[in-house]
Amino acid sequence: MPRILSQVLKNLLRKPATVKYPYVRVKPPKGYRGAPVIDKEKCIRCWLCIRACPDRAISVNKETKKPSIWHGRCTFCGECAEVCPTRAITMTEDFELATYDIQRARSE
Amino acid sequence: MTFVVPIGPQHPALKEPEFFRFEVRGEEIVDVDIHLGYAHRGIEEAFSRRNYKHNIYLSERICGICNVVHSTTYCQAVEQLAGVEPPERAKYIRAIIMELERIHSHLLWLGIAAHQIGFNTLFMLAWRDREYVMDLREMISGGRVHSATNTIGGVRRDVKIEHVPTFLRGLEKLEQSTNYYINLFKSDRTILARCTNLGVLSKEDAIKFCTVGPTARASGLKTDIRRDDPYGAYDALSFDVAIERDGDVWAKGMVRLREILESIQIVRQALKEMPGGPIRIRVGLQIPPNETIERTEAPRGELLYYIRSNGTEIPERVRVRTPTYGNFASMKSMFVGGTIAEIPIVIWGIDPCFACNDRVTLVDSRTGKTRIASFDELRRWRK
Amino acid sequence: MHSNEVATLVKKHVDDIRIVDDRCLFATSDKQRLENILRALRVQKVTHISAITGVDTGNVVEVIYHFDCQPAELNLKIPLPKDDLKIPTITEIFPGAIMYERDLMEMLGVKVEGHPDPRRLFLPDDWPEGEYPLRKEWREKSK
Amino acid sequence: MMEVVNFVINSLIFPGLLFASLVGLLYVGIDRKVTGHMQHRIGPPIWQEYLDMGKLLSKEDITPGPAQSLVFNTVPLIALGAIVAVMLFLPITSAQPALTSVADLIVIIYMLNIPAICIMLGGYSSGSPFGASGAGRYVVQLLSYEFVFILAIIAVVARVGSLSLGTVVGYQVQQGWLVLDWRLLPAAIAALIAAQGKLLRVPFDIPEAESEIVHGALTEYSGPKLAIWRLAYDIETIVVAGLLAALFFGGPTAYVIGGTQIPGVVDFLVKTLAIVLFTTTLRNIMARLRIDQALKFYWSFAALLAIISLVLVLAVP
Repeated sequence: MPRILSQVLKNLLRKPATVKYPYVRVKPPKGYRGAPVIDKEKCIRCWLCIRACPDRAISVNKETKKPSIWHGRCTFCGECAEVCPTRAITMTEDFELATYDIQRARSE
Repeated sequence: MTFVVPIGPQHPALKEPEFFRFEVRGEEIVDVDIHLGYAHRGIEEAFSRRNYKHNIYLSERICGICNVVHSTTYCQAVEQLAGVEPPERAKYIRAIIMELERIHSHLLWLGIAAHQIGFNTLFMLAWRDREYVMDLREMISGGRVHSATNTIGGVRRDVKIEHVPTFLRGLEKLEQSTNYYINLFKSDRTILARCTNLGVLSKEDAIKFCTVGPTARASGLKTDIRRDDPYGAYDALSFDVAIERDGDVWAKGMVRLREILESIQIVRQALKEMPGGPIRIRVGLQIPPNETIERTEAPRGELLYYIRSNGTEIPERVRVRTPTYGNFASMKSMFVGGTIAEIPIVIWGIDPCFACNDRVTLVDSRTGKTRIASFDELRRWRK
Repeated sequence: MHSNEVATLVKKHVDDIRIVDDRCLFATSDKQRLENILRALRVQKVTHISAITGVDTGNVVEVIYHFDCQPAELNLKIPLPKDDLKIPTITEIFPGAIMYERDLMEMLGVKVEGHPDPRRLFLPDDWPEGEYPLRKEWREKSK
Repeated sequence: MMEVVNFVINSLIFPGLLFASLVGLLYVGIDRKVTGHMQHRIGPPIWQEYLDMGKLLSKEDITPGPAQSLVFNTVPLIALGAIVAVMLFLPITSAQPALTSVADLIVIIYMLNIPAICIMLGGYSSGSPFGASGAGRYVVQLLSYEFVFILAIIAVVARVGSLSLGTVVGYQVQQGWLVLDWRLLPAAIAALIAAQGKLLRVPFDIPEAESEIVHGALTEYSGPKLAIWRLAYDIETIVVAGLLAALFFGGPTAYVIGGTQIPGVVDFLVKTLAIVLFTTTLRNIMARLRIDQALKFYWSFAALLAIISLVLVLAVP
């Protein structure tokens, strides 16, 4: 008990270890695997990403004839970004992907 | 006269859905029965419908807490099937991430165990320190929980030289706080009152029921796959196997806490001795018919993968034996004779991971009437 | 025991032995000789069974016992033809196998004779009789 | 006429329902905030209890089918009423409480047990195994702490020679705080330990141990009824602290600092807050005991302290 008592009293005087999240943000480290985005200019339609995706989250957009990633299935493994020959897909640091409409959770 | 106390499928003592049926006489438990299967996802069958590469990510999804050790075991097994050897540096990186995972898993255990015995301060402090490990893992793998680092033939990300100082600082902090927890565990009267002499698993029972991991080690059984059947870089790394003799919840906790210290040493040693060179080699995924087993020491104990290939890109059969599954047979001998108040902490003593456990079957929407509704509901909800 | 020692121990009870390396070997036997092997292993202080795997290979269900012989892992295959899916229980000699045998029974329909607790383990209680989700037929049906 | 108006004001506004609930909710809010900081996190804002109360009150009132009964629905109100009534017997502004009787300590002891009994009734009538087992545990817990609590009070009574709380406070104004009397120090410690059990704080939160039996007797309560329970519990916090302050720590005293008259209620608030913070510290440095361990602890260690104190008071003049 004395051991934890001293720790508890010390904690009272220290700055808390937590932050008030929506107001204070902690930046993810470099190389964080957040939401993947597709640079349409760079895409050469090789469809390697579709083959590499373990979750079948990437499909072809019928209008633009370019791939689009559905975040509802994406597991953020980063295989598509790795396999893309032109580096058109990159993993961003964006992790706040909650949405009311799951169908619109897409990287076009 | 006995009556039945149901624990689960949803119960605050269980962090995952599982059903325990305790038969009690007064406060004393006379029998326990476990119903598994509330978190079935049909993973073993799903393995044989995806190719080897996609299966890496499926194996990571078996369990969130010990995902790296699952994918490492899977990748090592496939590498054995394909007859390739990953580069040395990749083995060391795998070892580092696996040990970080062990630290994080054991601190998580400590936090929830403290919560089960009503010691919320220790719960918060343990999870605060767990955050340091998560940050380290995030730094080297890009994900806090799912590392997605392993691939067949090596690893996908290198440990960069600029990461090393941050690593050593983080490990220093962890070592300090782990030592503090060990002292606390040894001296605090209320923890001792709640954890000693309950859920005792004798050494004979531990052997008889084939228990694995910290549960077996707390009963004085010196078993550790890292030492018995070294894989990856563990041949070259030196460490002690922490064992205790009492077999009660306290001993299980102590084994885990001491393992954290060992893991910190392993990570330090691996960082120092890590050779240079490539981190991955290319492996053709047309694997000739063969079969293999691979065993590793997950945070909860021995993890076994059996894979049979059939010449295509898709495995014929993947069998996963997770550590919790191996420990369930011994549960009865831990509970019988105890009291109801001990249930949560004794269940948590073996560090159960039900998601790990329930993965065998395939949920089909066409058989079994109750399934139809739930599956359709899921579908509707998804769209 | 290392692989060579395990191999000499079980040699006379098995049809075929494949030593992969110092710590892993595969052996094939049949269910009549299974108990002899178990007893031989038990005498040599092998107490740990890692898992039991069932593999459906078409007409035959292979039951694979994974024994941990410290450090070698003995994988003992028992092929069972599909018209006679019966195997004696090993829980008398290895009590730790109780869960694995229940799993084997419900997933592949192998009847483990003399099992002390032959209920379902993972599948729901209203799962239809005669449906075994890891069988080849079932996979065809559910496609 | 005046008396009736006075009584209504006393019971509804000060020191009754309004004052007690405002202060009680604030104290529990402070308790939660301090707990947060002790656990090295930020914790909820101090007014979190008000927000929780508002949320619970605005929710739909649901009574589960098996629990449909008069007992289940009325016990929260009875508990709240009893605990607010105790508030009237406590000296808050001066040594004189709002209501007096000849032996108000006995009334207080009785009234303080009514919420406990109500919780048990609610638990047993809720039709849930968790509620029943929580209520069962509560019975055992009541048996353990109540004896110690009463013994500690008897020690004080024997020292002062009166069963009236007003007299006890008046005695302390002349003779100094009773906790500073070496004969009564063990009784004070025993009473603090008993208060920890009475307020269901770790290590004695056994009847509502959430990892074992969900929320104990209150498992099936939700919405407004749960809000009333929470309110009763929060007021109980300040009532028990106020009782301890009056018994051992001199009660409310008015001071004059630098020419300004500081009313006794400020002293009351400071003392009760100090006692609440003491229990907060205790609950953050311990693990929950098992019910048998708690029983053993109360009947051996804590009861011994109280008995020693009583014997000393009687033997040493």
